[in-house]
Amino acid sequence: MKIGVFVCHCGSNIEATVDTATVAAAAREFPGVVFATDTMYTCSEPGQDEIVDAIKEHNLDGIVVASCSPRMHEQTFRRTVERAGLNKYLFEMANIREHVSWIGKDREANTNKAVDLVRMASEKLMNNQPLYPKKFTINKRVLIIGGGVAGIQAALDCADGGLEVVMVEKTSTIGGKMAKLDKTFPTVDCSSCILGPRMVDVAQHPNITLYAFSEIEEINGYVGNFEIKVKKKATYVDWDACTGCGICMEKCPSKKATDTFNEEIDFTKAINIPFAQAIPKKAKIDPEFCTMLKKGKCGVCAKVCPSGCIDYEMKDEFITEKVGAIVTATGFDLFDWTVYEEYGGGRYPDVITSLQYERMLSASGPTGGHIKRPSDGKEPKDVVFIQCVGSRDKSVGRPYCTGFCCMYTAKQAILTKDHLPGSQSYVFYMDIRAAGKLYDEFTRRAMEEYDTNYIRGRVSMIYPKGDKLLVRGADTLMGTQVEVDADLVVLAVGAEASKGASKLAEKLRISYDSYGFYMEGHPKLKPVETNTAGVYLAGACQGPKDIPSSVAQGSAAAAKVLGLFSKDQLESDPQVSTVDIKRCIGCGKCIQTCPFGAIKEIDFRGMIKANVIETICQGCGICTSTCPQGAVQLQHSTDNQILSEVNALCQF
Amino acid sequence: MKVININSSYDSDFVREVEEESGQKLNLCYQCGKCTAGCPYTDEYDISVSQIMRLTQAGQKEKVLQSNSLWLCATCESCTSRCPNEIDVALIMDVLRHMARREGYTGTGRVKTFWDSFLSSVEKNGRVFEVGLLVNYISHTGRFWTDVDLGPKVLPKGKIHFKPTEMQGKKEVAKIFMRFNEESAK
Amino acid sequence: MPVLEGKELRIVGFLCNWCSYGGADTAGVGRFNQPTDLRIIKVPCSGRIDPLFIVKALMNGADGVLVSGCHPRDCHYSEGNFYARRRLEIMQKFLPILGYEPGRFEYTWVSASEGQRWQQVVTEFTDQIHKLGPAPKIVGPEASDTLSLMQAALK
Amino acid sequence: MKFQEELKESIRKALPELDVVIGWCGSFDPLHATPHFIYGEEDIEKLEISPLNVHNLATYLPGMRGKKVGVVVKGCDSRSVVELLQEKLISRDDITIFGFPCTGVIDQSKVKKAIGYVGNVQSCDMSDESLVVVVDDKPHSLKLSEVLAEKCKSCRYPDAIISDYFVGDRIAKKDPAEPNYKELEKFEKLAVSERFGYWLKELDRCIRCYACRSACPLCVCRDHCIAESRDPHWLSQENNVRDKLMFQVIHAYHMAGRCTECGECQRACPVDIPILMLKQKMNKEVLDIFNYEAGVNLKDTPPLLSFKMEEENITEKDW
Amino acid sequence: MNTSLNYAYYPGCSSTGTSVEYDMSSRAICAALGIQLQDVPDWSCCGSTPAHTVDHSLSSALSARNLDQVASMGLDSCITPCPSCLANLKTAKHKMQDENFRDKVNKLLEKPANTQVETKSVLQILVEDYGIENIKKKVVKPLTGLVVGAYYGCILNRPAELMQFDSREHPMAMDNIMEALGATVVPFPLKVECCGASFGIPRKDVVMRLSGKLLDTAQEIGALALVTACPLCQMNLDMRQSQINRANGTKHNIPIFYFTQLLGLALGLTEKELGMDKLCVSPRTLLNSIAKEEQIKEKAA
Repeated sequence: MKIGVFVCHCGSNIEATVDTATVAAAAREFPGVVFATDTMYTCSEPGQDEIVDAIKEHNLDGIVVASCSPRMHEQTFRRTVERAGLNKYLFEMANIREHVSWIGKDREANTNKAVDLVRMASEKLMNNQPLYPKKFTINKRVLIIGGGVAGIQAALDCADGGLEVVMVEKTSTIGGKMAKLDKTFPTVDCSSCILGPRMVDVAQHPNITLYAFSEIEEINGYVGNFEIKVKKKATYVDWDACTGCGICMEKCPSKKATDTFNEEIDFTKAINIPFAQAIPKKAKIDPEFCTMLKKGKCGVCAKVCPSGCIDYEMKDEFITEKVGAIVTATGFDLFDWTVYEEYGGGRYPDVITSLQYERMLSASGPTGGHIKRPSDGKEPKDVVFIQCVGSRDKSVGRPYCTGFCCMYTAKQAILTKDHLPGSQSYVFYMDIRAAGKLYDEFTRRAMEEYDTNYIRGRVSMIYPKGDKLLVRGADTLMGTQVEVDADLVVLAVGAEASKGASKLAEKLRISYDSYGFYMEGHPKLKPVETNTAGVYLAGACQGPKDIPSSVAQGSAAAAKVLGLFSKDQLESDPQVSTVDIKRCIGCGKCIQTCPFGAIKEIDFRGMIKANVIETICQGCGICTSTCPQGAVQLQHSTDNQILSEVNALCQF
Repeated sequence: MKVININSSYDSDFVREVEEESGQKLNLCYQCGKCTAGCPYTDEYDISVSQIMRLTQAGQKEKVLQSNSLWLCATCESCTSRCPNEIDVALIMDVLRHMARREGYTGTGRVKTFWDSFLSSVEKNGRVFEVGLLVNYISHTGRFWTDVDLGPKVLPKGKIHFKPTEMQGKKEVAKIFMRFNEESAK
Repeated sequence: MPVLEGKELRIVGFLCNWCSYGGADTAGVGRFNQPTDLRIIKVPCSGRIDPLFIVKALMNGADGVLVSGCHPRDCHYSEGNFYARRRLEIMQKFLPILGYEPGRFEYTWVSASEGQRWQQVVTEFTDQIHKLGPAPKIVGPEASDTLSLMQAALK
Repeated sequence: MKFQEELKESIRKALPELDVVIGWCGSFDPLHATPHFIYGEEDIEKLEISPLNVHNLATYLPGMRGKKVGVVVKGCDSRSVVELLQEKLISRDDITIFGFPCTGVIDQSKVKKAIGYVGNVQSCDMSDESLVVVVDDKPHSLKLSEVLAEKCKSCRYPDAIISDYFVGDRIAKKDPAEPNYKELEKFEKLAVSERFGYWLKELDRCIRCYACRSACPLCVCRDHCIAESRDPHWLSQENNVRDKLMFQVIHAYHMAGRCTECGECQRACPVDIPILMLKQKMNKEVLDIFNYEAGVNLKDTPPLLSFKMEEENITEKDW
Repeated sequence: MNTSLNYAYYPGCSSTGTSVEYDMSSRAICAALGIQLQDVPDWSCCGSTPAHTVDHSLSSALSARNLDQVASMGLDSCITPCPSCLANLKTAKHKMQDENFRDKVNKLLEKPANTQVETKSVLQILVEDYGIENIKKKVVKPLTGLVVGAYYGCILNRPAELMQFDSREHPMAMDNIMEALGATVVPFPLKVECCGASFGIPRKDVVMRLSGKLLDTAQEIGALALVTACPLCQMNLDMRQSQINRANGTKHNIPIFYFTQLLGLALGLTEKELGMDKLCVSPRTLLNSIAKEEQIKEKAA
C-alpha cells in the first residue's frame, strides 16, 4: 500500500502544542508511507484539493489525516478520497486535536503522542479493505411519536410533502403542553386560537393516521424499514361511533377522577373528554375511578350514550405499522418540585406550579379564567413568582437552565395584572434569560408597564402565617433578606424529559443524557438527527425548548425525513460483520449473542454455518469478540485492524 | 464608598487558604442569595452571608475578616442545607472565623469572650461548669447584670450547681488544650 | 515512538465510538487537561473488545490498559456493554495470576457528555499506573532473556 | 472391575443402533490404556475399565457430528459431554452415554516419578488401595492414593452426570462442596514478579505442539484455531515465549465458563507445563462472579454468552 | 420487637445542669421501654459550638476522647440526647476519615483516635430501632387533648449528609411520636428555624428576637405547648420565656417540654421521674387538663 499522511495545523488549534512538521517527518519513516506533509486547514477546500492532488501525483492508495476527531470530519475526508477515485474506507484519521493538542500544553509529549496516533492509523490502514455499500428500498411512511406542537408541525409538514404519516399520542388528545397554556409570550396571543386549527388539520389531513391514547410497544428493523407495534390502550368507548357530544361526561356520577389535563387543580369525571377543543374529541373511561369497571355497578354512561358506544369489555389492542423513518417529539414534563421541603413540599395548597396557574388563567380552565386561591377560592392580591425551581440547582440534580421560565413568568405576571388590576406581582429571579426576538422587551414591559416587582435573589423558605404565606427570600442587590406576605405563590418549575422518555429511547436505540433528554447526532451540526439512522428529534424531548424553537425543530425533522425519502433506495453501511465460511464451525455463539438477530444459521453443503444479514447488522462487533476462531469479522474493525493498532503502540 | 481595584486587591493566598481549609470551591457560588434569604442572623450582620461569600470569592480578605458577621453565625446550617450548589457555607464561615481569630480580629468581642470562657471552663473541668462559665464571662466583660433576673426563677429548680461535677479524666482534656496551644504556636 | 523516558508510561485505551470516544472528544473541546500517556483505540462498541486485546497489549509492553464504554443501559447497541462487563471483569480478575498487578487494567463507563468524568478517569488511571511503575516486560524470544533482567532488577 | 461385564452387556445391547462406541482398552504396556473404538462383538470383549483410563473420550465427539456414537464416560468426562450438548456442538439424539462410578485415575507422571525408569513394564496389578508394577523384573508397590491424579483427590462428580446406561452403584458423593483450589491459592500468594517469572520459565519449554489443544474436549475450533491463522493474525509462528504464553491465555479465556477441569490439556503436555492452573484460575473467578460451574446442567448458558442488567457480584471501580 | 436494645449513653454537659430533666426523662423512658443504657465512663465535654469556632482539630480531639471511651466499652456506637453533642461527635468521626485531618487530631491526643464509633440521637433510635408502632403499644396514659407543636431546632437533622436522619427541612419524627401518644399535633411551620442558640448570654437580644418569633408562631397556630429535642432550644424557649415576654412585650405562657418528658408521661411514668418540676414555665394547668380529658373519655366509654 502507498500511504499519504496529512497532518493538520487546524490554524493554531493543533500547531500551538503539536509540532506538525515533526509529525509529518516521522510519518515518512513508517512502513507503507510514501508521502507526508503538514497542512494549515486540511478540511478547507485547498486542503482537500491537496489530498486529491497527492493521490494522483504519488499514486496513493491509502490516506491518513491527522487532525480533529473522526466524529467531526471523517465523513468529509471520506468524500474527499472518494473524489480522488479511492474507496472511501481506505482512509483513516488520527485525532490529534481533541485527544492531543487541546488537552495538554507539553509540546514534546504532544508531538510524540501525535506521532504514535499517526502510526496507529497508518498501520490500521494497511489492513483496510475497500468496502461497498448495498442498496435497499425504503418504505416512505413516517411515524411521529408525540402529538405536541413539535409533533404536529412535523406531521403536517411531512403530510403536506406527500408522505403518509402515522402519529402516536400517549394521551387521549393531541396538543401537548401548548394546549394547556392560556396565552403565549411575547405576543400574548391566545394559545388555543393558534394551536387549535393546526390540531384540526392533523385530524382532517388525508395523509395522517392518528392513534391517540396509544403507546409504542415495540420497534424493530432499521432505517427505511421499521416495524412498529402500537398499543391502543382500552378507552372503553368505541371511538368510531363516539361523536364527542359529552352527555356521558355530564351524567357520570363519579366526580373525583384525576384531571391531568388541568394539572389536578380540579377533578374531572370518570368518563371524560379532556377539553372542549380536544382532537380527537372522544370520551374515554378512567378505569381507576369508574364504578362500573371497579364494582360492576352503575352503567350510567352506557345508558345515556346516544350512539351506544360504551364498551366496558374493551381490551388493549395492538397494531403493526411499517414505516421508513421515525420522528420523536415526546416533549417534557415538570420536575417534581415537592423535593423542595423548604417551599412546603406540596403541603401548602396556595403554592402552585406555573402550569397549574396557566390552567387557572385559561378561560377554558376549571376556574373559567378566574384567579382563585386553591385554599379558599379568594382572589389573591399579592402574588409571588419564584423562578428556577428545579432549574440551575445542582442540589436537586438539575443544574441546567430550563430556558423558558423567565419568559412565561413575565407573561404570567402581566396576565395577573390584566385579570386582577388591584394585584401586585413579585418575581424572585436569579438572572433574566430573555434572549430571543422581542423577548427582553417583553420582560421589561412586565416591569415598566405592569409594575411587576422583580427581586433578584432566591427564596429560602415559604411558610403559612395566618391565611397568608410568608415568603422569605433575599434581595442580593440590596444585600439583605426580604420577606413578602403572599396570597398565592407560583413556582416556575423546571422542565425535564417526559416520563417514560428513557424507556422509549431504549426501544428506539437512541441515547439520552442523565436527565432523560435525547441526544442529538451532533450538538451543533446534527441537531435533529440521532445516532440511529432514520430516527429524528423534534421539540423538547431533546432539551427544554419554547414554542418557536419546538416548531422550528419539528419542521427541521420533517425536512430531514423528506430528504431521506427523496431517494428510492438507501445504501447500507458496509461496516458490518461478515462470516468467513471456511473458518466457521457452526457453533452458533454469534447467533446467541447478537442483539439484533442479524445472524442466522444456514446450511452450507450439509454443514451448519452462520450468515450475517447485512441490512440488519448494526456493526457492534459483539459477534467478532465472541467467535473463538475469529470466523466472524466486523468489517473496518477486524481483529487484524485492531491488533495492528495494538502492535503499533506496544512494540515490546 | 471605596472604589476597589480588582487587580491589586484580589488576595489569591486568602482565597486558596479558605478553599484548602474548608475543602469548598468558592467559584461554585453564583450569588443567588439563598443563604442570606434563610439566615436567621441576617438582622444582626454587618455583611450578609451571601456578600461574605462574594467578598471571599473576590479575595477581599481585610473586609471579610473584620466583619462582625463571622462572630454572629451560630452554625445553624440553614445556608449549607439550602445552597443549590451544595457549598458548605456554614463551614466556610467557621473557617473564616478561624482565620479572623488567628489574625487577631474579635468582632465586637462579646461572643468571642463567651466562647473563650466556655472553652476555659472545659479546659479546667473537663466538662462545662455553667456557673463558673458565667462568672468568668462576667468578669471579662463587666456585664454583671447578665441573666441575674433569671436567678429567682431558676435557682429553686435545683438545676444550677455551684461546684463543677468531678471527672477523673479532666487532666486528659486539659492536655488536649495544652497540645493544641503548642501546635498552634508552631 | 518509544515512550518518553521518565515522563510517560505506555497506556492503551479502548473506547467505544458512541459514548466514551465522544466523552474524550467532549473533554478535548472543553480543554480539560489530561496526562499525555494514553493512546486511544476506537472501537464501535465495548462489546467489540475481545479481552485478549488487553492481554496482547500488556504482553507487547503496555504498562496499563483502560477500557471505557457507554454506561450500562445506554449502549448504542443496547447490549454490548453488558457482555463487555462480564468479559472484562473476568479478564481483570484473571490477569494477576500471570503476574500483572491488579490495577494494570481497568474498565469503566463514560458517556459522550461526561467530558469532566473522562478527564478524571484518565488522570486517576494514569496516576494509578505511574504508582505501579512500568509493567513487567518480556524482552526476548526466550525466558532467560527476561528472567536475568528481572533478577538483576531485584538485586 | 466388578461392573465391566455389566457394561459390556449394555454396549452389546445398544451397539446395533450405533455406528461406534468409544471406550478404553489395554495399550502397549500393562501400565497404559488407550481409547478403544468398538464396532462389533470382537471389540466389545477388549473393553477394559481401570484406573488407567485417563483419556476424556468426549474429545472425540464434536468431530463425529452426524454419526450415532456411544461413549463411555467417567464422572468428569460426562461434564464435558454436558458442556458440548449445552453449546449444541453435539446432538443429544446422536449420542448414547455409558456411565459408571469412577474411583479415580492414575497420574502417569507420578508413577514415573516414584519408580524412575518405566521403559519395560512387565505387569501392573491393581487392587482398591495399591498397585504393583513390575519393571525389569523388579516389583514396585505403590499406594494408589500416592499416584492418583490430583483432580481425583477432590473429585465432586464421580458418577456420570448424564447417562443412558449406568452400571455399578453410584458413589454420589459431593465432597468438598466447593472445588479445591488450595494449590492455586498458594500460587496466588507469590509476589507478582515471581508469578510472571514462573510462567516465562515454564512456557519456555513449550514446543508449540498443541497437544493441549488436541486433548481438550472443548477446543472445538480444531483446524481453525486462531493460533495458526493469519486472518485473524493473533500469534506469530516465531519460537518465542511471549506467543507461547499468549496462546495459553487464549486457551484459558476461550475456556472461561466452559472448562470442566478434566485436566486433559496438562496430561497431554509432553513437557509437563502446569497449564491447568490457568484454567482453574479462570473457573475460580467464574464461580466467584457468576456462581457458575461448567458442565453440570444441560439448561445453563455459559456466563460469557449471556448477561444480567444488574450484576450482583461485579463492583465497578468508583472513579 | 427487638428486646435487646443496648447502647452506650453520652449525656453531655448540660445534663448535669440546665437540662437535667432531659437526661432524667431520657433515662426513665429508656428504662420503661426496656432499652438498656450504659453511661460512657468518665465522659468529657464534646467542645460544643465554641470548640469548632476555634479549630476543627481541637473540636474533634475533644469529641474523639469520648469516642475512645465508647470503644473502651467494647461498643461501636453510642447515643446522646443533645443535638449539639451529636453534631460534634458525628462530625469528628466523619472528618477523621481523612488521613491528614486524623493526623492533626492524633497530635492532640494521648493515643490514636477511634474512627469507627457511630453516634445517634435518642430520638433516632426510638424511631428507627425501637419503632413508633411499638411505642404506641406501650402507651398507658394517652395525651388526649394536648395540642402540641414539635420544634426540632436547627442542627438535629442538619447537615443532612452528616445526620442521615429524617428530613432537613420538614422533620416528622417528633410529630409522629406525639401523634402516637395521642396528642393533637399542629404543624409547626418553623420546625428547623434557629432559636438563637448559645447567644443567650453574649447576645441576649438575638435570642429574644428569634425565640420570640418561635413562641409567637406557636401561639398563632394554637399550640398549647411545644416539644423539643435540644437542651439549648428548650432553655431559650423555657428559661428565657419571661425575658422574651419582657423584651417583646408579649404574654406567652407556653410550656416547653422535652419530647422524652411527654413520652414518659404517656408511658405512665411519674412527673417527678420526668423532671416536670424543673421546667420554668409551669406545665401544671396543661397536665391537669390532659388528665381531665382522659377522665371524660373514660367516662364516655
